[in-house]
Amino acid sequence: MDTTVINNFKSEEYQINMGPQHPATHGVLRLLLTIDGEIIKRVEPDLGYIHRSIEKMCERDSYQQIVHLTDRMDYLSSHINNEAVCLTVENALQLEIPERVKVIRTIIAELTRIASHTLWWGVMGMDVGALTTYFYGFRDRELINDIFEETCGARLTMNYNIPGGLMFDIHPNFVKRTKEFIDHFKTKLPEYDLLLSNNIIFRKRMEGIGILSKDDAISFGASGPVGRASGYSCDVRKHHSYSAYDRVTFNEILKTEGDTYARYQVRILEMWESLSIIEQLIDNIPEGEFFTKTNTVIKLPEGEYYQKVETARGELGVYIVSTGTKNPYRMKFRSPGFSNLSLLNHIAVGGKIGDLVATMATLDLVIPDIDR
Amino acid sequence: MTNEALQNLTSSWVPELEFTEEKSQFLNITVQPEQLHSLMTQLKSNSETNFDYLFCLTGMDWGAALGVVYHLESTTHRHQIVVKVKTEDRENPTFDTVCNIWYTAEFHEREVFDFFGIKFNNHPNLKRLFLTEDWDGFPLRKDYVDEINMIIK
Amino acid sequence: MSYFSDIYNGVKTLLTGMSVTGKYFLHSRKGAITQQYPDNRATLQMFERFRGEVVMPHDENNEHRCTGCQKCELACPNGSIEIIWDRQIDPETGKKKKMIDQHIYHLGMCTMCSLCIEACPTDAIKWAQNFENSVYDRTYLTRVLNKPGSKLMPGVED
Amino acid sequence: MNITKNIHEWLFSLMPATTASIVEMVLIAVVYLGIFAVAGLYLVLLERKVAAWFQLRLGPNRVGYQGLLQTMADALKLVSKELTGTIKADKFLYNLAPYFVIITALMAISLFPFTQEFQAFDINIGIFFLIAISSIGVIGILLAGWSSNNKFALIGAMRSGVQTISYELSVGLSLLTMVLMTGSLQLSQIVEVQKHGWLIVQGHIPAVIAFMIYMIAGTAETNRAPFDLVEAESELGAGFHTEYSGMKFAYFFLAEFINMFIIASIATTVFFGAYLSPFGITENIPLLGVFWFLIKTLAIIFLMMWFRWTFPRLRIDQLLVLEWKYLLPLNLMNLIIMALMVLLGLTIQF
Repeated sequence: MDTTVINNFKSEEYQINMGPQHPATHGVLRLLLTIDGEIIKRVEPDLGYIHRSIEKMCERDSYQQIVHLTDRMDYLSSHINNEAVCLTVENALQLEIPERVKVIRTIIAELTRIASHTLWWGVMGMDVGALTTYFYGFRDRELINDIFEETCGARLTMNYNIPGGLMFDIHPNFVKRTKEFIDHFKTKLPEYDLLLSNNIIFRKRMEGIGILSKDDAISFGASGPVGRASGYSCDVRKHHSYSAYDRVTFNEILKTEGDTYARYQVRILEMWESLSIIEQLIDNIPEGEFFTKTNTVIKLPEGEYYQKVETARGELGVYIVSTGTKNPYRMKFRSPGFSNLSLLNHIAVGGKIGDLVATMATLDLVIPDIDR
Repeated sequence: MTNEALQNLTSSWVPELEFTEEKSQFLNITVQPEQLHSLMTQLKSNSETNFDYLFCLTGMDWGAALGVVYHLESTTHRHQIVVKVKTEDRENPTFDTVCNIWYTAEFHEREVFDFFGIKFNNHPNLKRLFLTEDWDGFPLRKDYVDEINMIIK
Repeated sequence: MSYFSDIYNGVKTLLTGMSVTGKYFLHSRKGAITQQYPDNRATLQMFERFRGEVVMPHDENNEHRCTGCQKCELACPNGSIEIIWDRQIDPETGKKKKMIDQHIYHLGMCTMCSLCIEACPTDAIKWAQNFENSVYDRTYLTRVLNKPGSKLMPGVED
Repeated sequence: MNITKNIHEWLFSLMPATTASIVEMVLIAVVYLGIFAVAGLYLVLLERKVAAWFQLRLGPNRVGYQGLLQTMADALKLVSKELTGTIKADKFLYNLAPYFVIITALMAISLFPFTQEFQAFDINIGIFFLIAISSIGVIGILLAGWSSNNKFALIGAMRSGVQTISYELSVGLSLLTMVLMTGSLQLSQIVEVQKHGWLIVQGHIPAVIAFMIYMIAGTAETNRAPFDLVEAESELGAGFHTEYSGMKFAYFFLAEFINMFIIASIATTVFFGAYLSPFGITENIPLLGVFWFLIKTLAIIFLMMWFRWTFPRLRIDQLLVLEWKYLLPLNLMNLIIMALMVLLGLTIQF
């Protein structure tokens, strides 16, 4: 280590490596912490341990093939990632998408959101030391994964969307299973509150730490539950509606506190909203085709296309620059996790190590989403 | 604010801007590197434009030129705009940083530096983000060659 | 007095939490959500659309439906599929015709994206539901899908 | 018990008194080591089973009937594992630390009256000795954290020091509240008093409060969740024993469970009448005392496991706030109330 680094911090401070193998970093995120006793003085994320350069790989792939790469970015909202790319390509080609496809995509996207949030809830509990929540979260998530597996053939990396529609029609059991899940989950979701949300220890640990103001949230590009907990209305489903979101009524959950407990509550309440969206749509899936025929080789017209969608973590942007060939000239994914990570240093400084873990858990980071 | 009004307003601040709406769903502004920072400051601080949300910052390699594309949105007016900046200098491309205007640019600019080798003046912590410090070359440039790791179909 | 009511409310929330876990403790016998793998190997049934690995079904005459059109090879994003083909003389018509020699499938590179199966015009390949894909040597992961001596099912190309 | 008396007489008839007493001590030590090992291993299994039942799982059920031999297999694995450590560790202290923890746990266990006669060491300062011994264990943890030359371990060790010193007060004070009623620190005397009703009944409201405070502080003493800041898996990886492996790790691990057993045993002895049966139903069969003692202890251990698998972990400053702002004032107040009650003769006795 060169001397300048050593001289940079005061004598009481020391540096500690959290990660790349650490239980609280949920993957291979490395945080270089500068600590004074237990108090965090500086957090420097070090990324790239799982970088696969998906953007460069996209430049050599056809548009159908790109879709399956996006499964591997934010693997907890893989369907929504697929949808983002497909919407971009469909808008560029000005394809007319059947209503059935839009509704099915929306239902599965909301199921994905619930699956992602239940996993987050389980892991959130584990990060603050309540290990049992993990299993309760996974119990509910498994039911959604079964629905996915029956319809799409895969539990996590589904690749169910293709430009123009869906790869195949929904399974005949899909509607029945989804309704069963809704009934099941409506009895389990209040338990989440009883077990964790109202717990005095949990609330004392979560309230008033990691505060992010609204202005900072916008400036840091925070999106999803992180932004909404700071009172920043950033739901893409409301502001730039896509698929079937314009035909359902749902509330955008907004909190003004901006602390970790607000972020926690936003996600819990969002699960209720997702349930209501699914309930509105599940009985009204229109009959019809499940895809619009496209050419085998898709060539986008020359130009630039941008599409944003709301994943479970926030706003995912897909930016395609096309020169008219069968591959994109430049493909950029604006991932929500990347922006949400960049504000970690801002909100974690001054807290304790335990606060950092709780704060990081409510940012809900998925490392492949950050690294791409 | 409509695209036309935006065009009229911004061209009154900085005279030599190029505007285009072709082949894109947004109004595209191309700005000279020297005027980038002043234009961005105006776009953010002016109450009529108020672009307070930088939702995407993309490094670009157009073959001859290197550049950065900024996607901006206003959370109050809900209008969007795209600002592009280019340079022909492939050896030492440099722009002014915008991370004192939007905090999120700090990480995004580091990503662009990492993959395109574009430097940003006055950036507080400009170093490699994903790749190791001793990585040779800038992988997302079009002329990057790596015979071992890149599989060309 | 808020000092004591704080303690009271705090203890109450703790007891509520304990009642939730306690309820599951009492129902633990029938409520286990885990699976006893690999004990249940014999009865474990995957969904019909489950993507285990790509296989090429053959009928009882050792005939398959692959014409060697290479659409799956083109559709594959990872290069998991390689088709070795040549032009052979069809014994029936006497004309030279494209025929597959080997349809090679690298399971180790496959990401189960299902694009090859969507691309296949003759439904020659499909998903198998087995998932026990671990082997001791990765060369075993390279598989030849068409059985030796197999030939094209008549009537597929029409 | 007659068996012990017979062995005692037989030994003294066989050899001179000094040799006989040494042999007797060794025998007792071996018996207690056996109890220690079995209790430790089966508490681990119990914890895993209970955790599984809370978490909708089945728990270990492969090795032996319903997994009864699982922890034996684990212990065997740990014994046969290579011992690794860091190069820059302070070797002497690093190797010494696990023994501190395990020996103090072993010493404490010798005091408990499992039945009227099955008690190895009945000194007149019993409770005092227990509190003193159980706080020596923290030295082992501090040494382990400091000597392994790892920052995570050091943070864990420092937290452990803070935590034990604070909660030692509450454990001591809540036991002192009960001692007011017995008038003796000797464990056999404490049990004797409870023949007129368990102390938690005799002392009613203040005794229940003392018991609750003791359970909270006792859980903190053993460094178990929700007070497991010393290990704090999601914050410090493994805390003070990050750099330990194999048998040395097993010592820490076993000691944690033995400490839990000790805390529960103290509660049983002081609050629930040790080996005494409820309402004196089996007083004429003294051997059943072991059964009652273990039943009560296991019930309290189960309560501690229930805490662990339900609650999130506290933060270090909240841990101290809980002790110094809530438990300690309540405890002192409780002590005064109890003293007044004893003075005015308001205790319930049958």
